[in-house]
Amino acid sequence: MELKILNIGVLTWLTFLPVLGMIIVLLIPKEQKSAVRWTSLFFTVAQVVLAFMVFTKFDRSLAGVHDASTMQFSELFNWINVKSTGWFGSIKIDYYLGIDGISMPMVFLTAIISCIAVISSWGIEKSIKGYFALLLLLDTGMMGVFVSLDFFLFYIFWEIMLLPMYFLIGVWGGPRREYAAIKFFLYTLLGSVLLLLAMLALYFSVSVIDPASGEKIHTFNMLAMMNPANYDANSLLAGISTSWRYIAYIAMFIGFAIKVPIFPFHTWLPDAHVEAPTAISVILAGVLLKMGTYGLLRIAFPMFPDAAVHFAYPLAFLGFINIIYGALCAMAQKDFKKLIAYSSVSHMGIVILGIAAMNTQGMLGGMLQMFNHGTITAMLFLIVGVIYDRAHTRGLDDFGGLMNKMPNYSGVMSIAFFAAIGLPGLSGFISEAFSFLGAFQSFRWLTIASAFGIVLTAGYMLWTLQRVFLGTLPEKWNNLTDINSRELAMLIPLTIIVIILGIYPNLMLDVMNTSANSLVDFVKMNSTVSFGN
Amino acid sequence: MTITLTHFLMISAVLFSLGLFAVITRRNAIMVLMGIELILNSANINFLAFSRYSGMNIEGQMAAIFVIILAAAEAAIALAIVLNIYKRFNTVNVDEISILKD
Amino acid sequence: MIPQLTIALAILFIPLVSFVILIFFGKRFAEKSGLIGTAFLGADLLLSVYLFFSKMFSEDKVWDFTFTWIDLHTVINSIPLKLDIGIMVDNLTAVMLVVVTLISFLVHLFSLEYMKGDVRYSRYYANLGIFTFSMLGIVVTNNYLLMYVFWELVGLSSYLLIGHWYEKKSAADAGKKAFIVNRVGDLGFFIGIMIVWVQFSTLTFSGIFSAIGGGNIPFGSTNWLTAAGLLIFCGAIGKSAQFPLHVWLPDAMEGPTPVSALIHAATMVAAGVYLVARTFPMLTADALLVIAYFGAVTAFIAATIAIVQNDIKKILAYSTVSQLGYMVMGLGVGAYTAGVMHLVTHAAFKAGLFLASGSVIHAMHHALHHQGDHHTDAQDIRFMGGLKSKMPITFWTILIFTLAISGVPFTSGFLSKDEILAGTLAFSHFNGHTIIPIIGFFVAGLTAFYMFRMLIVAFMGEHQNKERIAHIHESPRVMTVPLMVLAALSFFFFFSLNPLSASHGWFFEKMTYPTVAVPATVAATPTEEFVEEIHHQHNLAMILSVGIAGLGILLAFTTYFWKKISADAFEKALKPVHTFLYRKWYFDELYDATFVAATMGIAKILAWFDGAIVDGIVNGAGHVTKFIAVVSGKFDSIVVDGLVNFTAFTAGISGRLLRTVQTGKIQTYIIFAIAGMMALMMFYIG
Amino acid sequence: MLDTILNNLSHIVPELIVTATLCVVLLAHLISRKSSQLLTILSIAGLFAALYSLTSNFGINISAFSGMLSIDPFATFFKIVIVLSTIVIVLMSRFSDEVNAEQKTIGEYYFLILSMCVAMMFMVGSSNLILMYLTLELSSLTSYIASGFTRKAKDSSEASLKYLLYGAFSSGVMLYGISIIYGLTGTLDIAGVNQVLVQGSANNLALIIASIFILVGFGYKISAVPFHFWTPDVYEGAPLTITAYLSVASKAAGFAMMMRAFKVMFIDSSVMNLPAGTWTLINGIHIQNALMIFSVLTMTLGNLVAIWQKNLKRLLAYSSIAQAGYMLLGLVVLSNDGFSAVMIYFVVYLFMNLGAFYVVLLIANKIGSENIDDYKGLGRRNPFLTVALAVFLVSLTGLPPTAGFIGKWMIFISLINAKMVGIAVIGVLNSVISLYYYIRIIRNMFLRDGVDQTTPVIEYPLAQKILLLSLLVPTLYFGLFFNELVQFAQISVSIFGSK
Repeated sequence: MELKILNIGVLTWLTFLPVLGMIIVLLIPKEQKSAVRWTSLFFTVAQVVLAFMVFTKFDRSLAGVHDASTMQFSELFNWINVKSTGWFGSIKIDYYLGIDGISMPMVFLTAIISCIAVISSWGIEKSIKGYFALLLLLDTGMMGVFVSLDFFLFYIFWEIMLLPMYFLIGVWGGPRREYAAIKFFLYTLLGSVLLLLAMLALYFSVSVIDPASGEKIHTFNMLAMMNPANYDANSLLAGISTSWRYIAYIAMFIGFAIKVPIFPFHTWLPDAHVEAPTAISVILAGVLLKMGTYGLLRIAFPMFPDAAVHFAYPLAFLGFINIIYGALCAMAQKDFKKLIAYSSVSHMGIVILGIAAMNTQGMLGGMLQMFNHGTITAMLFLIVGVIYDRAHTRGLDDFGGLMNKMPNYSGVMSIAFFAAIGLPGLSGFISEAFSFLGAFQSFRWLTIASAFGIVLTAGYMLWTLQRVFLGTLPEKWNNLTDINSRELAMLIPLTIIVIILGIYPNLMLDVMNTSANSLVDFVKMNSTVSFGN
Repeated sequence: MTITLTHFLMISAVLFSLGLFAVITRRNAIMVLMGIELILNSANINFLAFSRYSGMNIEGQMAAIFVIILAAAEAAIALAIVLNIYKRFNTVNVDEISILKD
Repeated sequence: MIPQLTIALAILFIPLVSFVILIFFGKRFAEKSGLIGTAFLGADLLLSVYLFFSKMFSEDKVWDFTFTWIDLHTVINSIPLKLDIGIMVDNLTAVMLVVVTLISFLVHLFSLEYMKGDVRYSRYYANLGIFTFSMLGIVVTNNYLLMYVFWELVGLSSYLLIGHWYEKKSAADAGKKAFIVNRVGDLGFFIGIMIVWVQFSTLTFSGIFSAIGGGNIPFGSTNWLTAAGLLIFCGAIGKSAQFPLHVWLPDAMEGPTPVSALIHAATMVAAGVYLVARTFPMLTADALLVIAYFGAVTAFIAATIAIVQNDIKKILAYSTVSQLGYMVMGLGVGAYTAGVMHLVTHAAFKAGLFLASGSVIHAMHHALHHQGDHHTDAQDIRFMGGLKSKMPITFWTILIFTLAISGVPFTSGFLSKDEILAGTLAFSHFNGHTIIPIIGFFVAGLTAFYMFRMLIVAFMGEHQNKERIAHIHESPRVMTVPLMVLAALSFFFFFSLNPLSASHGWFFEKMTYPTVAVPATVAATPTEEFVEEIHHQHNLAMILSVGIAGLGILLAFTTYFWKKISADAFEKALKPVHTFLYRKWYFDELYDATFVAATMGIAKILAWFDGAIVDGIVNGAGHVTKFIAVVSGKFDSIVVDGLVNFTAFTAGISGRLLRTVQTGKIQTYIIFAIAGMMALMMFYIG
Repeated sequence: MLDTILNNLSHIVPELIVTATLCVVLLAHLISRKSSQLLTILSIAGLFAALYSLTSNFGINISAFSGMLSIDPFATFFKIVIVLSTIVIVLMSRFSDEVNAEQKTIGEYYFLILSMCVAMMFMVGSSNLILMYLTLELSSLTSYIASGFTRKAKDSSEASLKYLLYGAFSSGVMLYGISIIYGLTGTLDIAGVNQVLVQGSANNLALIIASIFILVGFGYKISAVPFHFWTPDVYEGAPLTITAYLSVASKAAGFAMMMRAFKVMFIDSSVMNLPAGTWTLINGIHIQNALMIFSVLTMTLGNLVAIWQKNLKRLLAYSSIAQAGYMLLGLVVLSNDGFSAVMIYFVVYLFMNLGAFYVVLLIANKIGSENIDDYKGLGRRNPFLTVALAVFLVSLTGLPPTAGFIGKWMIFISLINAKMVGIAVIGVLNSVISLYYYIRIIRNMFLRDGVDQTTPVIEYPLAQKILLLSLLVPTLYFGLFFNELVQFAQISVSIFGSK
């Protein structure tokens, strides 16, 4: 599958369009605020269009995962090539992009969420140039993570996101923004340095024949790292179920777990969400959290199948904790945004549970849940944002009876809420169902225990709904206005996605199915293979 | 008795220790510098003794000469600096010269 | 797909269309929206009646259409993994379609007047639409997946309808309670589905039953089969308000009365029973036994509570719970057809009762409103009385319904109830669980008693407030017509030409027992023997039931009409019992004190835990550092400055200590250097 | 004899050029007392000439002056680093109000800088213990004066005194060590020393003591814990330009000398069948774990104490200590790629560290303060400057896509390659800690608001902008395209042979 524009691969376009936008935004004089807004909007919309083109052209029958030949839209150029010296093998790093069923939905999601984030940032006034520039840079970082197939490249993108995020929370956030921002930064950095070490360990354990020179060289090519045959016999990560392999897997896992976030690494999330401006919360919940699970699927599982299988149950158990713990914490919150934040913890738990199951239903369910949670939580945060813009408070108990005051708003809101509850007919249901079905096949009792999350979710969601939207309207909110067209413009697309995927999930499942299957088979197959001999 | 290499080494060791002692204990900057000179010269003694007794090359003696010259240069600079210090602080007591610290 | 199924699909989707139209353009139609909804449902009713007859007069086979919704393109233990969904129409479905559409139509009709001038008139009709859609979905689907989907949708729509007047906190609460309590049941249902799916990789009824019939048992153990059956039954416990999840139904009376008629009498709550009927073939003997006991207990508890209630709708609500218990018990003991039949007959007369009560409440409201009295509870039967003369149609219809529910001969209720009781007798005959029939008959008596209590207190005797009675009028045609239709349907001849036994009527002809799929070793009594035994027990059951019902009625009259027995005296004598019953066995209090309180408590604790401990340990913000901050003012800036991390906290401290060696005294520095040298020498030389 | 000397002279042309330049500068200052501009131009010209002539030394690998001085790619690499940093420093000094205030003695200033430069250039090449000592002393002596250049200022004077005493002391100890080595081996030529040691006839105890004494000297020069104590005080007291110079150039020289000394003296080149590019020490000298302890101590202490600093100069002092710790990691590996990693790090460090100092200088020129709290709200007042500083700091932290990441990355690559995972973990965790204090500066500039919002936008001339850019661009460029850099370093290190 090939798609080029001006002889440049579409994935490159997807990834670097925002940077282009950023540069232009920086060139615009700071007086012309609307120009800045429209430019950013234009570029993100263009990104969405490209993403949609890719989505339509994407060949559902190709698996990808560990197989370079079935990676789609792939672009492969040599980037760094240090000639080998007598004592040190040459360093080759490739600019290697490509997508398969695992990354396609994420690419699509990223494009949409970024675009919506830009729309929802329309009201930003404080040093607007910087804001949009950073937002676009962040966009590039996220997109890059999802399309890069070279570990080094992946890591670069992974880290590039940190700084923009830090500033976006730290400068445009709420009262405790500094605390939240630094917390986010440190947590993620801590995770990613562990990831870095794991990456280097892999680098030295894997070597392939360099087609150019014919010599054996180390490589950062993810797909090469997945192939047991490429591991050097007596390298650090050779063998099967060795302690080094487990250590590397765990280091990697922590790196990803912090992003997801998995208990007990989740405590940065509530703060970050509460303090971040709406658009950033949307991106955080919509895309960033997915990177953790994406990393597990793209890197941790296929590269450490033995460890992945060995730690499947602990992983599932963490998922279970996330589900129940997140739901219960959410139940006790008084702050609307914090509640949604904890609900994300709970919902990401379902993803973990699903992918830990290591079978098709679970994997599919988890992957679909990644996408659905992205859209649904984005909606929820936008909804909070809408009400916050009007009332300047997020206290759940300050509200009530908005249903009459803001009918359209409440309509959208109810869809989002019931989607989050996992109501059939909305996207949340099928992904959760699949995750649970898959998990049940592998961990019977654990899944039954986790299933109580369904009830808890219904509990706190409906309770919130009642506290905010039902009942009688307090006097002070008599002047609240209903949702305006701009806000509808960002909520309606998501609503449509949620409903369509609820009725016809195949739209996404088709994309993921082949890859999910091959991932499962690949992990199962290699979990018993000794690496490097 | 005949004087052997050991004696020289002992002397130099003693000098070295005295030098260290002076550097640590003297409060007067000049005295501290003296201590440092002692250290240098103890090294010199080593050089000379070694080249003389273990009947080796003259590298040692050459080294000693260089060190002496350098010591002189160092002393010159040191005194200049101490002088400047005295201008600023009206003292050469190293303990009182501590405005830079955490 | 055969044409009849297209009709079935049409029946399914017409209400959805009405919903969509009303939700988006309802505002525009305003007053008209009611008529639109009613029109749609009328068409729906006609179609389903047509479908009903074409099914009844066609050869007895299932019309089924199945297609693959999601294909996972993979194989698990040699079965291709895909989700098949589809619709089917068999006799049960055909009957249920008519029941649902009929009741729904009548409710639409009734509401035209009853809900007139409501703030969300169009929204109300839209919700009725979506509810009917989901209910029909449950009925026509041929697999557990869609069943679950519509199951949840029914939950949603009932949430919307119960909470229709959400400005009232009690209404909002009731809606929430209904949804969540149902969710608890659905959880079990879902787990059951998971077991089935994992084992059989399919969710269509036919597929599952044939698999079980082929000796394929979940995880190779019949206990898991029983478990699966019971877990699916959990769904029924939730929806059909069986003990211990019956608590939501009485609160649900906060919804508009017609809604109660539709949801809490005829359809939604019946869904549970329908589910059990559908699942019947895969239920083992043990499962059935448990189900039977659940039904019996429910029937008993609810009946006892109903005796002492004064709110007319509460009384009806508990009688509904009790009757549902009856049906479940009937299915549990194995009297399949009887259970289903009671579901149908009960649908008619209980809907009637609710609508009638609605008409009464309507009248009371008007009267009270007219005198500007807003304190008197329009639903309390003690404030009614003597309405007979004022509202004749309502009275006579309600009388018929009451007779039907009490199981007096010549009514539909008699036929079905009688069969169930016979079933219980047969059941006890086979496995000696005599407590079941005893409860059955006792409850029959109780039912007769409290229903007539309600009737007498509300309609006969004298109305104590002259002025009010003057303002009470019979409801308009649009409300009374549905009553009359339902009253007509409460007579025996619709179900069997023999007034005393249904067993030879068309219903029993068509609604034959499904073939049991479970292995013989764990199966209940074979159908033939059982039916045979029922025939033997039939007369005994008939005599007993009539007698007991008569007793109940007599007692009611002596107590409340002739006042020979003083109810108050009893009440005083048995004060504790009375309060116990009046407070509904303290179920709500119990649950609030245990589950709700526990959950909230844990939630609060965890939230604190998360903030203080997890956050504290993992990233050390919070109290520790705050304390330090107070101790050393300097620290605060550092803490805020980003020493959020616990490691960093220690780092900060050690850094603080390390600084102190930077004294600014050159000689100290040199000493440290020498010390370092020494240390190295120690390290090497030892 | 003579022609060999003349021939050898042709290989130290760069040094000679710089020497000539400094004489010229001195004279020029005597002639015209005012034009400091002229001095700048002269020295820059001289330095560029030197840089150019250095290129002719590429690939040359001889030991000149009867083995005193070796001219090899390794030395050339570091000479380039040194000359480059000198150029930057000279330009920085041109823009520094602090320096220009000393109009009367400005000539000496450039003279000192250049003579430091010469000394260091000899340092990196010297392959004889006595020459090592002499060059080290020469560079130290000049830096003592330079750090006390602003004589009027109390702290500057104090700095120079402390520096003097500490430096003299530790070099003295080093000399004593050298004398013992001489006694043990009978030679001062490091290659010769190595040959003797390999035979293993030397007395172990004395050898250890000697090597530790020598270590003190090196430790002081590269300010490794526990010989770092002078660093913060001197860095804080000395003129900012000198601080910057010390933190980069003199550190580089120190490292180069240390690396050469250890590699040539203590590595047993007779050991066979090792993985290519890795070395083993002569048995009896377990210098490796000593270095390990040093490096861990150095980076940890540097980072932990830096967290508490309020004065930016002092903070950068500690940060440079920490950076030295990372570089020591490269030494610990005892392998070619370890060494090349250090060299790469130095190039990167040159740009990011000088860049950071430069911005601090420019800001100090305007707001006359180096206190972190005075940086609040600067982001508004001058976006470009502050963003540049942010980039440098991020690079010092070692985050992609900046050059700093590549520096650290190469270090960790060499560690992992040598399977030293534990120490690598300590390294990365340290870089996380270092984020605290680097980010604090960034936070003050962008997240906090200044005391008075009214303060005007900082304006500064184009020349300063250009210098800033020429530091900023490489910091970003090497982050993404480090091909040639790595290549160059690896070629330069391979003089130590493939073993």
